[in-house]
Amino acid sequence: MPLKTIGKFSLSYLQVLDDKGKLDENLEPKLSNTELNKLYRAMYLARQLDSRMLKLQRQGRLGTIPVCTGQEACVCGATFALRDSDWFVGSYRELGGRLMRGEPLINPMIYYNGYEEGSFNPVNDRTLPINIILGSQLPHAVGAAYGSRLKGEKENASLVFFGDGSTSEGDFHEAINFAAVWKLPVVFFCQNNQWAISTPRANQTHSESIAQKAISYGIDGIQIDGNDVLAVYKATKDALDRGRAGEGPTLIEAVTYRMGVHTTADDPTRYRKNAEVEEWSKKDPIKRFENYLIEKKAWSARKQKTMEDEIKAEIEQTVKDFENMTDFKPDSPFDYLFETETDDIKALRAEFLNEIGKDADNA
Amino acid sequence: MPLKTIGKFSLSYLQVLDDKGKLDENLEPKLSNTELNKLYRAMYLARQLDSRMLKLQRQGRLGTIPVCTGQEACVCGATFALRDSDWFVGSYRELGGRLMRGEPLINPMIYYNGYEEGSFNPVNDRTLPINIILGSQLPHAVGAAYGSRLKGEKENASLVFFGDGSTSEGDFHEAINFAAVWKLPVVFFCQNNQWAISTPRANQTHSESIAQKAISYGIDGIQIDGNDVLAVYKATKDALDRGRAGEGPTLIEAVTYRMGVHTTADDPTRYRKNAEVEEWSKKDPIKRFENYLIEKKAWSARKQKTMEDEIKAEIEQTVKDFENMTDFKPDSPFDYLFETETDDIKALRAEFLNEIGKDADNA
Amino acid sequence: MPKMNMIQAINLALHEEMEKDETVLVMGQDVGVNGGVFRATEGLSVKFGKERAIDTPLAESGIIGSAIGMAIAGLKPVAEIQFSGFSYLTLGQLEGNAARMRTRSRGQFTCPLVMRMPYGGGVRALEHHSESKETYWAHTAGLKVVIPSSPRNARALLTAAIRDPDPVIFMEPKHSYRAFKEEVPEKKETMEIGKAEIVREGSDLTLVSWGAMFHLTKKVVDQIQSERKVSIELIDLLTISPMDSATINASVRKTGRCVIVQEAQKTLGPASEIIARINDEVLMYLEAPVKRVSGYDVVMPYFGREKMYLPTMERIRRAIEETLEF
Amino acid sequence: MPKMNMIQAINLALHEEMEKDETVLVMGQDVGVNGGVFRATEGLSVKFGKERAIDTPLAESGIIGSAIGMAIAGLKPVAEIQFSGFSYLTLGQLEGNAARMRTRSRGQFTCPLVMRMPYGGGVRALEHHSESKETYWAHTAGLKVVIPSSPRNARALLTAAIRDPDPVIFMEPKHSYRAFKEEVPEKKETMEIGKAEIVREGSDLTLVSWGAMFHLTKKVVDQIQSERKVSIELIDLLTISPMDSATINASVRKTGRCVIVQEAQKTLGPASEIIARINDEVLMYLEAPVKRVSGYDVVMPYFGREKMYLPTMERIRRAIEETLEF
Ligand SMILES: Cc1ncc(C[n+]2csc(CCOP(=O)(O)OP(=O)(O)O)c2C)c(N)n1
Ligand SMILES: Cc1ncc(C[n+]2csc(CCOP(=O)(O)OP(=O)(O)O)c2C)c(N)n1
Ligand SMILES: [Mg+2]
Ligand SMILES: [Mg+2]
Repeated sequence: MPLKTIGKFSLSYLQVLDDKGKLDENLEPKLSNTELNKLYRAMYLARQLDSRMLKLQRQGRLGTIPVCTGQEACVCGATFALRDSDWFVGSYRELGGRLMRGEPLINPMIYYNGYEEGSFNPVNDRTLPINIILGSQLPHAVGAAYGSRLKGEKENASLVFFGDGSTSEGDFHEAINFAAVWKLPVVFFCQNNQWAISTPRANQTHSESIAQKAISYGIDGIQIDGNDVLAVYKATKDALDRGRAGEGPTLIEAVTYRMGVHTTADDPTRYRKNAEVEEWSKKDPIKRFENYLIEKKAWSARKQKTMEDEIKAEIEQTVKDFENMTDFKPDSPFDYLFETETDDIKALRAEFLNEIGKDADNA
Repeated sequence: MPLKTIGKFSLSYLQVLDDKGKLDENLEPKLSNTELNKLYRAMYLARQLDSRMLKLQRQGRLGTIPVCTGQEACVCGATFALRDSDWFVGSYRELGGRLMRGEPLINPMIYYNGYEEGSFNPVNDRTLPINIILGSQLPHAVGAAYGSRLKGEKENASLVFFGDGSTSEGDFHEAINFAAVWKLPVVFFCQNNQWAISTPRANQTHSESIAQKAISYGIDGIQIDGNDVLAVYKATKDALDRGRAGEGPTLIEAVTYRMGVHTTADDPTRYRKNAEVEEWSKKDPIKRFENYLIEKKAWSARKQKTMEDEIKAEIEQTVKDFENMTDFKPDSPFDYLFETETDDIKALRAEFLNEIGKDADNA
Repeated sequence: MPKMNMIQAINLALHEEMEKDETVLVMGQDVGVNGGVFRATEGLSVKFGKERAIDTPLAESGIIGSAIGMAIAGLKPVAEIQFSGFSYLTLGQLEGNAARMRTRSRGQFTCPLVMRMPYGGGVRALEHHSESKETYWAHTAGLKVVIPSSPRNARALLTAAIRDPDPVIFMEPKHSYRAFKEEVPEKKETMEIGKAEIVREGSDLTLVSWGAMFHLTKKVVDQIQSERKVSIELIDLLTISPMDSATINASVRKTGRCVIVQEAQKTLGPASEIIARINDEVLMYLEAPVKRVSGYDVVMPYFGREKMYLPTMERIRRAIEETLEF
Repeated sequence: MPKMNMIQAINLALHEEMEKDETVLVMGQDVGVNGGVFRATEGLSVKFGKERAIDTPLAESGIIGSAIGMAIAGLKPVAEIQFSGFSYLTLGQLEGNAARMRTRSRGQFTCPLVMRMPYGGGVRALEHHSESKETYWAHTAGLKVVIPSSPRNARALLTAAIRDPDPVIFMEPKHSYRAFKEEVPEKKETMEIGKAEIVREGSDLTLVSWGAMFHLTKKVVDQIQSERKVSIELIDLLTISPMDSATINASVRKTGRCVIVQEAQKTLGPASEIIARINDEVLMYLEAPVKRVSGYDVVMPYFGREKMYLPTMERIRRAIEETLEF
């Protein structure tokens, strides 16, 4: 037959724990209660820190911040599947994941107060700092995985986060194509939170799903419930395992929702209906996970209370530490331009120090 | 079922006239003998001009040229489906198509002799000039289609050509995504000639086909025999018709072969086997089409002879005209920088004219 | 005459030109329903429809690449890049196609498009939101580069940019977006692209600046002139390319002294070209080296340190004094 | 000491560094099996394997973006962009990430990568194959920009670039690839990035040039000096950024006269910065305006007209003579 079918593709959707709390036991990941509690705590911490930072921002003590509320299952669940030696490559909406990578709580405060000091992770040196050029982080994850493989660290994978909007950038395409050709263990994790500032998912791309874009590169792709942390963990873990086994990259589309503003500079009432937000609030990932844990007897009201108190204290202590910070070396941009200071930079630094020394405005 | 299938996609392959000359009459496009002859002539002319230019190049009378031999069914077949008012947007390997758009035979000679004069098509003003930044022409086709639609010329479609290699560029992705979201009548025509200079198709992307990349954008995609001009014409015509009817863009992957060098600066023996070239030479698109026409009694040895003589004469006359051309205004780059000459440019032009006036080298 | 800020003035120009010429359209991320993240395109989508106030997918090269196609097809797209820090992704399309289409096709196809974008520091924004890279565009033959400094000239120059038959990069000093209001004539107004404005005449020193720096500079000049008897000629460059060196050089010929204030990094910022052209034409009139007050050649720091890395009034003042006393 | 041309010298440096340090690799379009379209990477894939001489898919931003990731992971990728005209597609990655990674991460992550590419005119190539846009990179803080002029310094500087702990843009004057041979020491050799070379001392005029223009300039100097008694100090800039203005300015202080020859377009080409720095430091020693011989501010024409648009020996000669006689 001259008009013949030469390819068939299908796309799957994974949900382990649905929004009614119904669990599919066959798919349930085997995690100990300790592990489950740790994951739950990470999600809870992220939510609390986010809302505390939002307050700081509203009081003028932080600059513009993105808010991650509602997406905790995505970032925490996926990060939980990662090893410390793997590469964590993010954009800016992965607060919970970054904390799991050992980033001190004070870091995001420092960062959103406008200092590079907040970009340095003293605990894990395979966690790339926040990257704002959308999509541009994807090739970094690819290159890092290549680097690890070439250096003989064959087990090291990359996990890279990005939003639904970022899938429109050329770098999304180029990066996945490279990873596929090179058969690298890279998990491309799309947090499809339905919006890119004011642009709804449907205006971002005409495909029925983002997951199906995997077909374009001949790699595995899957759509998952991004508010179901068990599904997120499972899909990411499976993808990482396949990657480590030499089976190449995976594209995961986690369907979730940006519950809050895009950033504190944004006013979502201009472009989206409150009803939509309310609908999604019923699918809250933390609540859903909590119910699962309680059902499983892995969690209790008492544990919840202890954790809440601990986290509250930890955050308030961090806010205090943050407010007491003063020591930001003015000329550090000169320190980090090149490894070895050039003559030009030496002269400019001297000029700079001379200027700010003289200049009362900046003292 | 929590792990459920949410999407199914399939991919078709179109061939109307196979390499053994077997015709699928159900799929045969309804073209008159006159039309068929015209199309055949276009393919033949392209082949002849190409080989004549190759000679000129080898004699040092032209600069580097790409050679299009073997791909005549693609460019001529697809262009044949186009209306004059449609947009023709090419890269550099569409000689036959450009001639069909009314470009004088002398143009490619002028172009490959290093003059912009060869980029101007005096007959059709919806044919964009050769574009060398691979992939960058794709968004132009999208914008042009948008422009036509907004201006109320709703029937105007775009046809844009590019190679297999160019599908790796970010602009490929961005352009198709835009066209899909905007539901524009754009036909993305990939001449998959198996090679991007020395890079074989398999190293360019890990997908089984290029056509399946359409799935990524939720648009129609089809793989066709690019050496079967009837399939090319039919697929392009159908895609244009769907586009004009408001059904959005199509990605066509035409499977063909670059029979010659990449350009005259290239030595393919370094990276590909002669056996492969020989294999493909059996699928020659012109020969196949000729046999079909003869079978159909739409062509004859006599007609062939007449055409050959005519084309030969036409080409030789063009070469003569080309060799007599001398009139290249030295300062025309200043003419075409801006519509209105700026003071800066006026001064620089004067400086330039003064310099070349004084300078014996350039006189 | 209504008073308005720069964002309102830009919005006005867009309304006027879209009203006047139905081939004009705006496109970009969040420019439609949301009216742009700075509200420069507010109201256009309601008034002119989504087909002329296009919310594009998130892809800068795609935006400019398709704008080129639209321009070729006879439209006049005004593409917004959300912040200039994301515009570098469009250099391929702009250098490779927009700037060349007229030359390449010998006038058969042209690219009357505008790329608008907020640029520059001072608004406590995140990384990549504060750069001043006008050099990239000004070093690209075939592009014009315009930087307004006030509501009135923003409206007039944007109007001119939209009407210009060639591609124009229109860089908006975001620090000035809402910094002050100014009377903007009710009647449509344009200004010639490629002309600097002598805002105040003077005979002792020439001061050249543009964008948000122009205001800082003007404040310093006001201060100095209130303190001592010195006559400073204040020039607002307005167009970076083509550069109006005739105006600057005529001024320097008269004053013999010159200070240039730019936000851009020092090396190869526009001031370098201004100095080179002073050298070309009026070197022998100089009584002191031309002084540059500029950003430093470092990566623009996050906003905590940003203010120290932008020219300050103190630095401008010292540069003026040192040049006067040289 | 073997004689070799610049392509061979580049190839040698790549061989040596890949041999010495197994974290070094080359990547790009056609750099593997084909050995690069100019054969700069010839033999590397056979010797070091396809994993270290990587034929990439056709995507410049992807090449540099993944090179950044590799560099972060501890490799030293040497990425080839086939012609510099396609490198503009990488500005987003380079400005946005490579140049900033050290600053952004406070030294936790660095980008020791090299982007190599042929640039410049004179080889009768197609559109986009002849530009000289070193300014784009030199105006980007955090990048170093190196342009060799001969086989020997190409080998030494490329070696230094590969070993450099920061990103280096290495622009190869393709006109010089096979133009002449030179002795290249058997022993490994490096040169310091950021230092200009005084190729010939002189006292009457300073001549600064780089890349392919350096040879043209040198020829003119030879001619002039054979004709008349004049002493020209000839400087090969070698690094565009960081710019060695100390060497240039010391020379100008001595000679009082300066001519700069660049292929780049006039406006905001490197010569503008050289002039600005002369102005900063040694203006009062100038006895004549500094002269720029450069490309014109037009779109580089197709190769039929190209030669007229590149500096010629005649133009250089006249600039020298006018400056001497000023
Ligand atoms: C290259 C680039 N273009 C534009 C922006 C401005 N911008 C910041 S966030 C954003 C929307 C991002 O949407 P998405 O990728 O879905 O991520 P989300 O914010 O929803 O997490 C835009 C347009 C940017 N940061 N980078
Ligand atoms: C953006 C860009 N990168 C690199 C090149 C150099 N180059 C010219 S042709 C070519 C291969 C193109 O392959 P393909 O797209 O398959 O087209 P084909 O030549 O096979 O028709 C390359 C890498 C270019 N012209 N543009
Ligand atoms: Mg989103
Ligand atoms: Mg090809």
